[in-house]
Amino acid sequence: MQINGEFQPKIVAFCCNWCSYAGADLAGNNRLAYPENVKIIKVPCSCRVNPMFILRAFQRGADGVILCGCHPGDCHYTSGNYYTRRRMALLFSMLNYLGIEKERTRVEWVSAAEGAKFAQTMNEFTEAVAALGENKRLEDLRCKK
Amino acid sequence: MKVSYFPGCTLKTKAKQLDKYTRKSAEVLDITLEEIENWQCCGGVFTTARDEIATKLSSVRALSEAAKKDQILVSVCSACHNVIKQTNNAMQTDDEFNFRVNQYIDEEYNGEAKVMHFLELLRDEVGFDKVAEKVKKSLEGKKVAAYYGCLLLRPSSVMQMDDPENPTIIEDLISALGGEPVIYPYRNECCGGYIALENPESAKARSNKVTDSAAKSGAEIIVTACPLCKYNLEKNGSEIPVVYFTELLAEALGVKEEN
Amino acid sequence: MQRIGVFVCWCGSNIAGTVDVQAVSDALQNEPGVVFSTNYQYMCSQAGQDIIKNAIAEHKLTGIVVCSCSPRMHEATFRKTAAAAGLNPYMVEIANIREQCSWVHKDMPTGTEKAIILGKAAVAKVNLNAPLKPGESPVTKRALVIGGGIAGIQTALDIAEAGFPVDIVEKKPTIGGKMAQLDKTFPTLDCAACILTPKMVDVAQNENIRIFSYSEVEEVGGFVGNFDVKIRKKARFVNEDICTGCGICTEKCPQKKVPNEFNLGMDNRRAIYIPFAQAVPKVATIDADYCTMLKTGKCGVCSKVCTAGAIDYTQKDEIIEEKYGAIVAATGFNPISMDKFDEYAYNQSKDVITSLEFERLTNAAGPSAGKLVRPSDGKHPHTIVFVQCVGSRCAACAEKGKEYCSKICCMYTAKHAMLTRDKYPDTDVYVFYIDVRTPGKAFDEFYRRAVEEYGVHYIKGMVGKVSPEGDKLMVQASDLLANKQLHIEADLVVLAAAIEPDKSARPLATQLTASMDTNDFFTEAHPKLRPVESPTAGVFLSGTCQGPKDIPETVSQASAAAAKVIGLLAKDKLTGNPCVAGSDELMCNGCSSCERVCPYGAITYVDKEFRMPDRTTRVRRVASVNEAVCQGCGACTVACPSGAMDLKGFATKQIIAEVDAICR
Amino acid sequence: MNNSTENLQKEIIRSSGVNPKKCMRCGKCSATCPAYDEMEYHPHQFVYMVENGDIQPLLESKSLFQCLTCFACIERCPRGVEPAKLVEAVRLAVIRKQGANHLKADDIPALLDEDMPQQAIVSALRKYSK
Repeated sequence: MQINGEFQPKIVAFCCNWCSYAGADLAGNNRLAYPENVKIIKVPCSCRVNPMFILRAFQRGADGVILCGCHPGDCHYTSGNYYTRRRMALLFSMLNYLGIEKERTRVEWVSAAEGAKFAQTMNEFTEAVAALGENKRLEDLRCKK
Repeated sequence: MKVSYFPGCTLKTKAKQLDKYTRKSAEVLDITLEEIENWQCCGGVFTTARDEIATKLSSVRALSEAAKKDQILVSVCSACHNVIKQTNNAMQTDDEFNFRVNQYIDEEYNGEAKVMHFLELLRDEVGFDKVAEKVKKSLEGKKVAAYYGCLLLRPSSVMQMDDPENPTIIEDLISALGGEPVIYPYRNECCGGYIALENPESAKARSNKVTDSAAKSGAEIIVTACPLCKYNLEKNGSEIPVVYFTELLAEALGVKEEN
Repeated sequence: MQRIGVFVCWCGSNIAGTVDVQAVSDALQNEPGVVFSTNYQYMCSQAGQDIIKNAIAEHKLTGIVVCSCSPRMHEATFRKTAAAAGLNPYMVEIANIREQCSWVHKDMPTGTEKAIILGKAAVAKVNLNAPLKPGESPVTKRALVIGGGIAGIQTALDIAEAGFPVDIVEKKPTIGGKMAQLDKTFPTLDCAACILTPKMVDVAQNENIRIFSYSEVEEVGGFVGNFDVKIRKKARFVNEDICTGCGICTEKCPQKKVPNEFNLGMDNRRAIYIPFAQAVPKVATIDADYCTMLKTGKCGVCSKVCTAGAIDYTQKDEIIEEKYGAIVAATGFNPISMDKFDEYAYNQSKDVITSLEFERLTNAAGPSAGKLVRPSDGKHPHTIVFVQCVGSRCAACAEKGKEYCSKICCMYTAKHAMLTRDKYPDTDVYVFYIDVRTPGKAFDEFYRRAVEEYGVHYIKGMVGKVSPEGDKLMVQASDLLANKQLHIEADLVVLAAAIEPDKSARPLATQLTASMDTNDFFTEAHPKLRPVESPTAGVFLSGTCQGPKDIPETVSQASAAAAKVIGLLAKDKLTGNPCVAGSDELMCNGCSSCERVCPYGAITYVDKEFRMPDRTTRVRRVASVNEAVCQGCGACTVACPSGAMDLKGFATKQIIAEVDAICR
Repeated sequence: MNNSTENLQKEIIRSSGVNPKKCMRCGKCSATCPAYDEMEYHPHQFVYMVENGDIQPLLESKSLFQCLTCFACIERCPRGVEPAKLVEAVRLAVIRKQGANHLKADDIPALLDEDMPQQAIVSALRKYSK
């Protein structure tokens, strides 16, 4: 999306309910700014994120997708984030093969105490995605207005 | 090890020993000091104002030279080191300053050079343990007071040499040379610096505090890295001899010429 | 098709300051399914909730979207509102336009635009919501208190008093915490031991309380009402049940050179020790780092002198597993290290001490038996300089110290100064202060007494440098009111070091999935209205682990936390989470993928008879979810190759609808 | 504050990079200053007066030339205010004016002795002249 001639990436962030969503709230409580490009979808656990959701996001015009979960070992559901890590490693390398640069996808561990890390991660990720420009690889032209 | 060397103007005139013994010691320690070509005076003090550009350009040129050769920029005079390191930091952290400086120099420079004081070079690159191995004439039994003054340590967020309030780098060197370091509270307080020119009384008051403090702690000799510190302490009647640390280093390494 | 109502909250100016709430409610009005859209100043207020209730009735709403603060804040509120109006509470979705929008974005156009998109995503989700009914879970009627200082002690006593069993886990060999180290307490000057040790005895004697001393929490699992905790009981090489606390071993042990942490290293203890006379439990502990027997296998003196035979060099760490309904964090504080403040020469002179060290020096059970003497030479100090705010109130850019006010220093310094002048009238006492902060009952009167009756010199200004010279400490300071630089020849300098949360708090917070602020203090569920609860259900906060506070405040908070725990434990059942997995049996092919990823073993397989299109029946193996065991993580939904497994409340269709709405 | 004072205040804050509002009035800068007794306005007063726009007295003060730039106040300030940078900025506001050099090259020979290192002369010129 272009706003005032400047590319504004669309970024979908999946945040687990226990750590990362709380971390995002903490960033808000501490008024730690990050780009408005980031829109958060709450999931109970990062392992709820089906690769299909990520494909769907890129298909619908997202420029970057980031998954945030509890730190390894701290998953509220004991092991969910390990599934995430393995699933996404596979998915992201496949996406990279398809031409969706690996900088457009990311898994990050953000605890409920890490508001600052959340904001910083989102700043960095948005910057990295913005630098790549618009994602057109998977985009479904039928979704274009 | 090859490093770029910025001696500074005082080392070419009133502080020749500081330079001489640095070079002699470096030789023993397998450090090659490549003097920066056509270096110019650093200015003696770092003007903290962000809009002061011209006076910092000589430092930037020296830095840029060292960066081009991918060498560490080493100086031994406290003042030169302070000015160069603070200038480099400003080039790294102050975008506005960086931009304006780059309008004046040929090749773009953004603070890439690594700046070290000779002391840091000995500690971090050579290692005091290696220095100790090369000691020929131990300073055994000699009570040595390290005088840091201000410029080596402060501002610590930029200089990052040592704990600004309880430094150990010179003391550790003294120990490595076999001497007995003397800790005294005024070792990191100002000698009066350039105020000696205009208000010698003020400089006298500052310097006397330092030398009295060192004397009370039982020091037999004071070492410093700064020509102006040495001048102020001596001029204002220090009872204890004040020498450059490199002189003591050269003595311990057995390369000091007997007068 | 749903009939959705959208309710946009201003949150005063918290949201409305950065988000054009009218524009948001107008924009969402046109979303599919939305039949009503409005905005209001405070949706969570009674009036705001009434708007929602009335709209449900008037517009026959089947779904609700509230654009407001985080669901962690008020989702429960709005679900209750919906339920009160006869709507299934799970037909409510929150669009978080405060924490994740108005508070992190600066200008109105971007904030508004994002809020609209978040609202659209929530509407898209609600369109696919289905009514859910939660299950129930039992409550384990036992509480865990982590930390055995005055906060943990008070919380445990109050919970036990209400009839519930409590376990205290304390990492040190004894409970008592920092208060046990203090001499007198402000503003009444009662002796700390006199008011604390009876409480410690109460704890020891209370049948409902178990103390796990020299123990640490190893692992926390489960959830509110049903926590599974593993506690590591560290080997103390003394059998607690047999040891009588006679102390003979602590006198005979030949290893005498162990810094005594209870006296902050100002004297030594033995390798086998009881921290102090009134320790609870009063049993000895062997310090494995120093014990010659444990290190070299040669010694065994303590074992020989122990008539009870309590010494056991082979003791191993023990893991205790226990279930708890509630957990209270009471991990306390420590003074910060003075390493970065050596302009005060703390590391250069023994006679520069912290206030906690001063407490030990003036305590009758301390290293000098209560005589105020200089640690360096044991002489009586005639001039004492107190420096306040050492490491407190430092700007982040100063790269040292803490940004907050440590709150207790003004009062304890006034206490130290007053007590010194009272006991040793020949002593000159100077206090350097930036501000004297004494809000509290009888606090300012106390400080004024120190000045007016005891003649303590309070000087507005700061100490710049302390120079040890000979046996004196030259203090260079500013007197801002006299506009002078002072040079005081002092014998003792006391630094009011800032306090910080105990280092064990951060790893504990991670285990508890509780939030912390940037200073490592636990965050409360609401800073004003839920000050003793953590945002994580079932985890409560007691004492200085939540923020700096003095003893009266700590005890009040400890009792408040206990009240919250009692309220929780008094319930027989907690309403569970209805957002659990469920399998579409017609799509399930019985492959077992979901069973293998389920961390709770909630999925089993059953053989079920299905009618085929040709009217025959066939028995197929299909997955079946135990809803009471399922915690709703969703791992199975992704593992399922046929897409049969879905998660209620976070259904695949719902999340895809959100993705679509955001990317639209 | 009139317009020119306000502009001067802005200029001093800008060129020093110091935000005097961060000061919490603890006075540690003045407590640590080695040149305190030589000054009529002390480091903490520089901060307070610049914050309040009370700059004229500072411009006329001899304190400007007594600061040793030893960075002790910068090092020890708990709020990261860096008073010495303010002193420097005020001093520059004075000496950058035409003919306002505090130390003139012609004056120097009279101040020298034979041991005085070059460093002292260049430093003093940097501090006292443009």
